[in-house]
Amino acid sequence: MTSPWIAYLLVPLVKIVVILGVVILLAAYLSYFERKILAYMQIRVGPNRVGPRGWLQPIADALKLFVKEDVLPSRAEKIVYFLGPVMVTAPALLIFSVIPFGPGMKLFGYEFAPYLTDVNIGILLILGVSSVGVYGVILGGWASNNKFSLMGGLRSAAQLVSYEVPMGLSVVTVLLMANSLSLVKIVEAQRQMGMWFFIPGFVAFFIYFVCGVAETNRNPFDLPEAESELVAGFHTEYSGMKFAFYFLAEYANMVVISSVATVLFFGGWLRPFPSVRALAFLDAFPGAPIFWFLVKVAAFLFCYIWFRGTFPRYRFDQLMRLGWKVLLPVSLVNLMAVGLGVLLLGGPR
Amino acid sequence: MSPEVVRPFPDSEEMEISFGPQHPATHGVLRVMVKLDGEKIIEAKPIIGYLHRGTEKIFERETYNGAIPHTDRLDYTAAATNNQGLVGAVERLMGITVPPRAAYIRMMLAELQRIASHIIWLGTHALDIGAQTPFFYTFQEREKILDLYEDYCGARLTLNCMRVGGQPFDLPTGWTERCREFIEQFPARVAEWEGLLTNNRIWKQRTIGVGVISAADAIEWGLTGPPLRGSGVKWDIRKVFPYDHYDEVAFDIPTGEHGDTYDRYLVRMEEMRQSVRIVRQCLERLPDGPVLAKVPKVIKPPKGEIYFSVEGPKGELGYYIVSNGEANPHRMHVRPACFINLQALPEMVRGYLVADLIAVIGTLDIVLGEIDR
Amino acid sequence: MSFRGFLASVLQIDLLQGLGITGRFLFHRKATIQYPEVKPVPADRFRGMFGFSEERCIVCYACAKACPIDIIHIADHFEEIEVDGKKRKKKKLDRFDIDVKRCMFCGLCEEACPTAPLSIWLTTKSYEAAAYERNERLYFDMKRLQNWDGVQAYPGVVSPDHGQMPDDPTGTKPKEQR
Amino acid sequence: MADEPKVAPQEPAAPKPPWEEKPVPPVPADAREHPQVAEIAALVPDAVAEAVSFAGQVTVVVPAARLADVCRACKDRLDYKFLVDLTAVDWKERPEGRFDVVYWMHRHGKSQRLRLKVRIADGVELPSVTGIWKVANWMEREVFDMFGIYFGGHPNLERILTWEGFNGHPLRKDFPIEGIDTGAAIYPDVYPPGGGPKKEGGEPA
Repeated sequence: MTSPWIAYLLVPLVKIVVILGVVILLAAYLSYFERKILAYMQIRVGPNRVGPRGWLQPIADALKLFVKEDVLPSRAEKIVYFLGPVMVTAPALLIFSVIPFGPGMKLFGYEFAPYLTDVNIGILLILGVSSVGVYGVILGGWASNNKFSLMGGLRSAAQLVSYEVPMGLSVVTVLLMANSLSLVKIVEAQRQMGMWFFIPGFVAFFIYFVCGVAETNRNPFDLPEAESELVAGFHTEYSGMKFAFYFLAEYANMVVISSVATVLFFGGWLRPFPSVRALAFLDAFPGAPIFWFLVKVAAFLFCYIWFRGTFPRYRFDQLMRLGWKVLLPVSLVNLMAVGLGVLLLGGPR
Repeated sequence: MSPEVVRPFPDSEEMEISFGPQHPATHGVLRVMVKLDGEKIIEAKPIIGYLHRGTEKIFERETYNGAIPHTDRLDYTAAATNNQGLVGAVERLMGITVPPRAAYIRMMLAELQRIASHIIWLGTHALDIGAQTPFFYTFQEREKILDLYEDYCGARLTLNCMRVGGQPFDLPTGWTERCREFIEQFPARVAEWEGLLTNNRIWKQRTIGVGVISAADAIEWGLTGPPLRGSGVKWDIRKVFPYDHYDEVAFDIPTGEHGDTYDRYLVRMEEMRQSVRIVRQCLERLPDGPVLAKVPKVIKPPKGEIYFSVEGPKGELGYYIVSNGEANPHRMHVRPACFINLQALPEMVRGYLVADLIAVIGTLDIVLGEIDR
Repeated sequence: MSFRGFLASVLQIDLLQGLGITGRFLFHRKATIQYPEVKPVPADRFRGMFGFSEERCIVCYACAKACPIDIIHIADHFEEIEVDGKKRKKKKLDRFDIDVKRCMFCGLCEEACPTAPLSIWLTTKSYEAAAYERNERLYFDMKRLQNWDGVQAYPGVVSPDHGQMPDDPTGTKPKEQR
Repeated sequence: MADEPKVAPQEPAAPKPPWEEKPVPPVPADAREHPQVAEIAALVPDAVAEAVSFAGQVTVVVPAARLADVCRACKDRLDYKFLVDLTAVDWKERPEGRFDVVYWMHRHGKSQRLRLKVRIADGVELPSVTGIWKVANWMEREVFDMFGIYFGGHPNLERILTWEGFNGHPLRKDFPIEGIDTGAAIYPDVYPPGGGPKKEGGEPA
């Protein structure tokens, strides 16, 4: 019955197509929701002309970007200029291969897991792959041969490097608590523990989320593309498809950070209060795990947009100071505290 | 404000960047050539004139009333105060006394204009520093002020709402009620904007200690308006040389202490509240009577020269008129507040970072229409 | 820093305050006007496009002189007409053109007009003046100034054909008081 | 200018408010005895060539040779710390020098203003006052740009509002108001100068 062809080729292929399609669509509609929510916060209506209530706006935007003239600056470093968007987009999409959207389940008699793969070093893979994305930004900024792009690229490099450290340290606290690097196992550990890791690790979560906002170059850390200073930062010279890729990568990265935050700190696909029996009905409908996962991710994405609607932008040196002088020491102390706690209370074996 | 910028790596290469004339943060067509060491500004050199229209030359061929629409286009965010300066100068040159009702209407229009101008400043300044939402909240209120202007004179931006000798129209019925309605709800809006910015740590970090200019330097560089008051100099034309009936209304001059961007921000926020206070008093005292003095049909001031200035939202806006006894001025010079305030920009940003340049351009509240004329 | 300030700083009170304000506005009534479907109606004194009446015009050139940028072009000739059996000379307009593309809508021409009711006025409330070819479409001659058939009328607008300033409901004063 | 009388005529027999009277323009008066002028005359010899008070504003005409001394004395010893305005006026036909350069100063302590005026001929260089008031820098550049008056000792005397290489000085009376052909007109055959549709015939619209 289970031919290896189906198990090893067809199922993953279908999953890849589905996940890629969903993620790209999600990223596109994230831009729609961002515009809509920002508009509503700003007493405006937002896009409402293309399709009913503007629902087709992302499609129209994508179409426009794809048919638009692709301008290549005459003095640009051509190969690198092409490579930039690719190197940003590919890692952002790659990460989705290890994100568990739900637990393994039975579907039409088959074992079915709503994720592409469960690697036992999932977290390491995420941290590693996501740091590759920065090269795309630096190279794109440098290859454009534009001073604003260059400054945007440099800012981005410094920012990503310095925020990677506290982010990694805050992830380590979760690993201590879960005793595993596999994302599925981490969620399982939260189920066993009966509470989300957010509760014991709220400091770590806070650091993780701040760093996540910084990693994705979002407000208030959107220095690499600070519009009022650097015009459009590293993608000043990009247009058409290539710009679309940068755009896609930014939004895909937001989804990644939110998904990882959900998995690490908010119990992944688990319902709220997983230990309270009385709330079991929250899990009773079909597709409940995926629903809870998406709800949590959506909440994070809303926070992203909310921040963008509210905060001014940090200055470059202040950003660095925050990263190295505040977040790093705090995360180190936090790591030690959590380690001590795990040691004393006896964490998972 | 160090005369020599300390460079951590003296051998590093300098980079020269041209900010503008098309740049999101230069408020029009200002161009700043910036010499950078990394992100540190070694030298900034403003280049202006992209919007030069020869307004002063045009004045020489206009009649005095015909020159008023041209003043609308100087500082296009504050047309009413521009008009007020010009008509005030001509009235002093001719010895015309303005009927009190007209003077009170002028004061109301000017104070509303000050609020509207500060609103634009706040919105764009916040946008420059990265907070985009205040922009929309503030412009919401500005629309209400522009509606009041439309009710009064039929235009929203280029008002042309004053004439030599008084006002062209009386207030329409219901205007005072609408105006009162606006000013009663306005302080709550200001509090909302302050809630978004004043205590916000990012806003504070971005503005405190940025673009510092001391009181003595501010006077030396001829700063006027909020940039001067932010440095702690209590100086306002409305108090020093009161025009219209500013000596009859009570208001305070807010001043800062440190002369940095944050203090200038606070000064302008307070000025909005003071303007509300003035408008409220004007509405209470608004006398009856004519709005236009008895002026000759063709305005021919005697030979002579006059300088008259009003406290515009950006600073001291002066008109220097040399009359030859004819129907058009021999020479009409505008003392543009923004032009002179902008001159201090290189001093104020030297040694700061690129992001601070944007903040300082924002805090000087420049309008290129007035700088380039 | 006081303990209270420190606590407020750790709890991010300042940031939460801002988030609260933007969050509240999420459910605020929106201010956008959906323009082509909903058309804002200008105020009664709105300085819109020109209205002109040839019958009322006495060819005094006051508007042309008042215009700060000289965009009103007038030409006339004398015509002999018979009034009560007497021959009289009367000025007759040859040309009354307004170069609207350069107009800055200051309203000084309207103020200068000595006739009552006005023979040139700016209160037609039509603001949709965009044109593809400004030299052709935004140069109004006498006929065009009096013909506003193609222009969409707004509620409360006095038709330009019988046009004049609205009759003082809002304090716009009749000519004599000016 | 605040010390000017607000209301011109004050006869007890005239019940009419001042705004219904015919306006009475201010008249110029000799101001050599004015305290602000006397101060200068006491400090700098031969500084005051003429002094007029008009509408409450005092103007001192200073010989060009004494200008630097007078400005220095005003700033340092008479406390005129604030140079409000600096501009020029062109009197094309005037025999004693074509230009008036006007300095308008303010002192904070007494809230007083004073106008200095220098009459110079075309092509004569004036000493720059940028060393005295920093604010004069751009003002002098503007005057240079608009009138072609040279300021000796100015650190950076370039055109400021028009572009480098602009031919002429726009605010001189002999500069045509229509402007000059700078070769910068955009599509002169599509948009003829003066405007109006081309079908109107030869008459300029």
